Amino acid sequence: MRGEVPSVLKITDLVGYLPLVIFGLVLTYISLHAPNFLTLQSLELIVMQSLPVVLVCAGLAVVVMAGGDDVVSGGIDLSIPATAVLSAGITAQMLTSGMPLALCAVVALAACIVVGLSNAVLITKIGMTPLLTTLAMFVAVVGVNNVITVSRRINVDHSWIVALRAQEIAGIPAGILLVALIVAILFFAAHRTGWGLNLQAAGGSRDAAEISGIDANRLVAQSFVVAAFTGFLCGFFLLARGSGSSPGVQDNLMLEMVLATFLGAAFSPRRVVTLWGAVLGALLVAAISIGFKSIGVNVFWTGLIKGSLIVVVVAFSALAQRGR
Amino acid sequence: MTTRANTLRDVLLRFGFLIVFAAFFVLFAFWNPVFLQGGNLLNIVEGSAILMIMALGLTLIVATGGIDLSIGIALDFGAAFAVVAMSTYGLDWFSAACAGVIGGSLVGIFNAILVVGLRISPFLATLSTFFIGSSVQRIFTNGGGPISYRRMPTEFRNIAQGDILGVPTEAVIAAVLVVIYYLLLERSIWGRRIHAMGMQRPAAIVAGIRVNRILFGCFVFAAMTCAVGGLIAAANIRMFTPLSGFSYLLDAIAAVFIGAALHPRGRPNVLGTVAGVLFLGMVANGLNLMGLNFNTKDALQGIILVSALAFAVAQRRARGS
Amino acid sequence: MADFAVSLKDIVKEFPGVRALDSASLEVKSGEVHGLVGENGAGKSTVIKVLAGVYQPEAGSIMINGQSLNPATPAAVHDAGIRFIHQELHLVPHFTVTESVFMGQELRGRFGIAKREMRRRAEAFLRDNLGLPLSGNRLIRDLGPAERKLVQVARALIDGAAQVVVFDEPTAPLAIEEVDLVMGAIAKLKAQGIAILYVSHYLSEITDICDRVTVFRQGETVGVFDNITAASSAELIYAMVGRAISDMFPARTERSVDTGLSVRGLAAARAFSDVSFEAGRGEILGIAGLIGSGREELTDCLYGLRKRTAGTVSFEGRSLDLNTAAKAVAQGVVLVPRDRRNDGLVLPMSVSENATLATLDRTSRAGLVDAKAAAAATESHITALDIRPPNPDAITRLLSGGNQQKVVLARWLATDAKVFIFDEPTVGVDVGAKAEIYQLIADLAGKGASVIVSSSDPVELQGICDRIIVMMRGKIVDELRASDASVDDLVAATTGAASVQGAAHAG
Amino acid sequence: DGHLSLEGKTIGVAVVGTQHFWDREAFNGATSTVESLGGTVVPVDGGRDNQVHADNHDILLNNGVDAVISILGDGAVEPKFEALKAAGIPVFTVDHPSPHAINNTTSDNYYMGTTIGRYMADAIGGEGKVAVFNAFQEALRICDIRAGLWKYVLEDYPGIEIIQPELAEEFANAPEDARKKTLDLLSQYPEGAIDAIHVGCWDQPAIGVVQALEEAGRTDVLVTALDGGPDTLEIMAEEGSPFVANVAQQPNLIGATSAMNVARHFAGETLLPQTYVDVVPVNGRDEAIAAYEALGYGSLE
Ligand SMILES: Nc1ncnc2c1ncn2[C@@H]1O[C@H](COP(=O)(O)OP(=O)(O)OP(=O)(O)O)[C@@H](O)[C@H]1O
Ligand SMILES: Nc1ncnc2c1ncn2[C@@H]1O[C@H](COP(=O)(O)OP(=O)(O)OP(=O)(O)O)[C@@H](O)[C@H]1O
Ligand SMILES: [Mg+2]
Ligand SMILES: [Mg+2]
Repeated sequence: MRGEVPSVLKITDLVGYLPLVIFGLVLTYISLHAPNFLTLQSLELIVMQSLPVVLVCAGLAVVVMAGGDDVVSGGIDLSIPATAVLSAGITAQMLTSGMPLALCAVVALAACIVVGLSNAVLITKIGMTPLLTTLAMFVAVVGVNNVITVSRRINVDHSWIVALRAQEIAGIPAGILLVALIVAILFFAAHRTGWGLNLQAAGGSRDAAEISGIDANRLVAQSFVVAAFTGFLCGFFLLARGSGSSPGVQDNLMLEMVLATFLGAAFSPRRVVTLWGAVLGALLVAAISIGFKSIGVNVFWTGLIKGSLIVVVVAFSALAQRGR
Repeated sequence: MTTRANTLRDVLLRFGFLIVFAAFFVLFAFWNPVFLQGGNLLNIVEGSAILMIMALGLTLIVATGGIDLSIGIALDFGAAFAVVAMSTYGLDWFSAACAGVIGGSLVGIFNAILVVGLRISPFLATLSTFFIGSSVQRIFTNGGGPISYRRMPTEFRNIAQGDILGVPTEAVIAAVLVVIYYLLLERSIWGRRIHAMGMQRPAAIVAGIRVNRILFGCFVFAAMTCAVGGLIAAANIRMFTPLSGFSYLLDAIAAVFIGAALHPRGRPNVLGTVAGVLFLGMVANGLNLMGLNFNTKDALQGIILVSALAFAVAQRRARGS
Repeated sequence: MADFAVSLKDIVKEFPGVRALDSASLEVKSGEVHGLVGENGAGKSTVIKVLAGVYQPEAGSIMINGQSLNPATPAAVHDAGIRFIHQELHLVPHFTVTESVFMGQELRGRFGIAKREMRRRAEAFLRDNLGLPLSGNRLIRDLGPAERKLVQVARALIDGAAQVVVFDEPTAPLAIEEVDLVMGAIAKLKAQGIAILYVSHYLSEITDICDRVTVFRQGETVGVFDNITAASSAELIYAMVGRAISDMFPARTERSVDTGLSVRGLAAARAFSDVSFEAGRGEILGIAGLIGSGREELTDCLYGLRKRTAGTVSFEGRSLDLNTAAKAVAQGVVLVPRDRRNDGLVLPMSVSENATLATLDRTSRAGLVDAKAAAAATESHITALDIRPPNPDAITRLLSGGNQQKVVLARWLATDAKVFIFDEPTVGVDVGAKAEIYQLIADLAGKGASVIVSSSDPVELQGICDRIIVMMRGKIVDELRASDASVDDLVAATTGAASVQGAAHAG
Repeated sequence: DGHLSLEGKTIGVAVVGTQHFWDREAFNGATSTVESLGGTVVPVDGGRDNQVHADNHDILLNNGVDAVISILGDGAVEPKFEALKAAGIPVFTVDHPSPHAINNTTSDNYYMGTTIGRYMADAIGGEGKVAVFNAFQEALRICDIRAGLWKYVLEDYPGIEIIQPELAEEFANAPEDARKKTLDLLSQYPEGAIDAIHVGCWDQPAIGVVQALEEAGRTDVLVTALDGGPDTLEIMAEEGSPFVANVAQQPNLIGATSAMNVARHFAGETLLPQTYVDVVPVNGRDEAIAAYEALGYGSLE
């Protein structure tokens, strides 16, 4: 009997879209007050500014999918922003000493993968909790990066890096196209392949996955390497955005990444962290921040607004969940 | 031969963290004899006091099965309320201290409302509190400028700078809180309930434990504790520095989880947290005395943190099996 | 010589300090339904894990289809066509039915996974092979327990290579009408020539569907029974526990019944409404009802786990405030929950810690736990309830189902509770422990408590209760005196057959 | 300058952060002056993240402001300046020399560095050991100037030795962090082994340094720093304070001057690339008391 009822849209389903509706209302309010906000140019600005966050969010989403969304005991990788900064730092440092970009990229990639593998080994072999491991890794990697760059800003004007920021292809910035491609590949891998489904199974219920012959540990390990890889890519977008590597970028990046990814779960009908949810979260958070700045909201208030938005969105999301 | 290798590995794993702790102690002592001097050891203890207090508060929250990213905000509020009470309202030192603790409790109450009332996960709830609390401080201080009060009463300054029988007051305060927290979390009936709830909430509810009330109480008590840290911070430098509490968060999390890793069942616990805090304090101090370039020092500190944690966890697992 | 699909001979498996299996043998013929029974801790789950290749035995041989497997690895066992339906519902709550059925064995399409094809096959398999029409897009968390169980079965069998399917207590979480769903599915599998190894504590199920039965006791095979009929129960019980359990249920004694719990017009949104009944002191009141009848919600509501929208509850005329579990406990109302692993016990805690959890203030001084007093209190319960192992520091996660249930009971016996609500008190509990628990329930009533037993097992209700109320679609539809009604009457009332009959009579 | 006006103009003011007194005052000076000249302000704050600060310029560009005042920041802002310039929006900087800016208004950092070097050397009698908090020399141009010239002056004093390694202060919790690091330092350098502690680019850590000296009961170590915010001037003004020299800036005036420069630009005046705003050298307690009043922070009795 249960199986045959055609699914009709219920009130409770509508409640499920409330988080998006709230964001929609806020953005509408902003565009009413900032005439320039709804232009293509500002849309491009929002996307351009969020590219690094989008990349690390995608990485974090993969880790959360594989490890489960309990922040304390499940999957989380706080070290991705540090990896990104390391990637940027190594590349910038090597570029200034005149090495070719390809070589810089290879070395940076190797370093990032070492970080990802270390996370993977500490978590799956030694059994440390991801929150703790990646937090400590964050501190260590930032420390190493500071040794490499001597904590200074390094300007980078390599034409390829500049192209990530300035080049356009068919009127669309190349950076956006590239990130879209990367996200699409990750999306395909995580949501449209057996590997991805197994990854989600491992995070959804580790027991269930293992009973089904899925090697959950292996997938968790792989997710950390994927995350480190997104960190590596993000490093180049950091270089492009900041036209060089600056110390201290990682802290803000980490907060934004966590905020956007877990907020993204509120947008998913299943209320779980998904790749597209994380990406949407990153874009919406950027849109809101930029929007509030555009209408001249006192800068001291932005944190309060951000915090309250999380509360409202997440509380409504919890409400929708309970209403089921 | 394999057996000998095995026993060595066994020993290493069994006493891993203790060995790491001792090894660093010896290393630091050899590197710079100053490390072992009474004054320096006292520095470590005194310098760890605020972190110890913050980590205690966090231990309580982690024991309930949650996390608190806003402990720094509670510290800031504690310091701000106390300094403003004295500088703007001219309250005496004791009332000011009480005002600070009450200020901290506001943060706890806010967290509790989000977590208990609105059922937002502690991670996201306290992240919001962090954003909101930071913003409130910036609004209040017109952007985040410190509020200095050089002429604060000596009694208040003594919270951080005095000593009781030769022991720095802040260390005494931290020690008293350690004892209180130990009794509360490891020996009292409330501690039993908190642990039950942290391990398996539905079962605790069915057992008739007032989980909401306990959770509420824990958030408020933890925040009040961190506000005491704020009092010490304010007394230390005779001013309130907005947004300064955040710098303790990562270390506090590390200390609590090192402590949990040392526990046979992986639970957050007071004595483990104490060990974690002292370890972090010792490493920071020891590296400072090694005369390394500061970038190298930071990197080493991070790497030591990762390795120490790995040892602590490996040790628990070796014991468990 | 391949007439045995599975043949385990003289298996020995030791854990530190325990010999879980000691010359255990188990042989399943091709195409038969083979039962495996034994007390809690007899070694059933262990032998299954040995067969699955999860544990490597110290001694013994494993043959599958006449081929020796040495060592048996999970992959080799899987390749040999053996599938396991584990007791726990190992599913991802936010996955769809399709995703769950194909978990770990996704079909590839031209572009990523073949979503449509997987969905079509999953739905077809569930409908045709298991008799369950179910949309492949439903989320697991929206399904009932039986549907979930069948999704588990579908996952094990969808590749069509299964020759032997092992079920470990598949019906434990199910209501009767759902049990039929699973039984029906098993019958269909058997008809396809698939052999089945069936582990259960429900002897009636065993005697209903099994061709042969193996009995374990303390890690040993103590008997293999052919020609199983409904009358085989007594034999099986004797083999399992080493003694005859002449009467599972305590003798019915006349107890004096005083005014006790009184429920008036109770209602909870979207669950039940207008529920009124009495459970006097010294009385055992049964609540019968199918899944979805409102029975589970009613016990939850009485215990403050679910919000009530109308009605009052009183005890001895004084009204009770039962808005939270804590308030219920404080007023002497306690619940032994159906899901003891989640709700009953804090599994990582010890027996002593669990047993004293509700009475901490009594074993404490100045707010501090008095370890000696707690241990002493626990010791006395361990002795009184015969909890095994008799060690107050044992971690409850490692206890068997029956002993875990006793620890929950010990906790409540330590309070001055006057109203005891039992929700599915004997799920997953072996016959011996079952009888002990029934005796305890009767003793509680004898001491003047109001006892409510909510159960999906009609035999249990009929055997232990004085009166039984029957719920259907959120209402009380019938009330039976156990002494006058048979189990069949009760089943009829629960499934609605009675009212149809009644209507026919009236018409 | 009574003729200057920003009537009808929208001016974007981007500041790297507002936690620090200097940043905040420069920001307040710029915004209040723009408003008093009749202009509208679009403020953006980088929250002390140079990257966020740089990105904020995009928002100003998008908002179509008439001019931008950019306060502090690192190289990450350069491409943003370029874009603004390309869109015809003039950029004015504060304490950040840039080829893309019309004008940079700043203190004379060269003078600050050399002055504090001389004052410190004099205070310790031309010889001794000094420790320096110097985390930002590599990271920020202005800090490189200040700390670099301080070192350059000290080259004339062969008897002065800079203790290696240099110390690194933190930005977030600077006074408390510096306090702890100083305590560690003092236990390593007992009485007589160290003569001064200098903060290379600003003054917040000096608060903690003074505190640590007091706690350790050390009267043999002197303290010097730069910026001269009200809180450090107050410390200098205390009886027997070890904090002996400072160079105070006028951040509010700097911000205001930058805003005036915007108005001058729109009035068709030609601006020089750099506008220097006077600094106030503060040598000793009496000068501290005087500077505190002169800079309008109130009075210290
Ligand atoms: N992992 C283990 N470690 C140690 N001892 C174990 C382990 N698993 C099982 N045992 C022991 O083996 C014995 C048999 O356990 P098993 O799980 O096979 O019982 P069972 O027949 O399945 O019981 P139940 O009916 O409760 O499921 C138990 O008494 C237990 O002491
Ligand atoms: N790690 C372990 N150490 C010791 N004994 C264990 C361990 N794991 C399981 N057991 C034992 O195995 C037996 C059955 O375990 P299992 O988890 O299968 O039981 P259960 O699920 O509680 O019971 P049932 O299957 O009847 O519901 C128990 O008697 C328990 O004591
Ligand atoms: Mg002190
Ligand atoms: Mg079992």
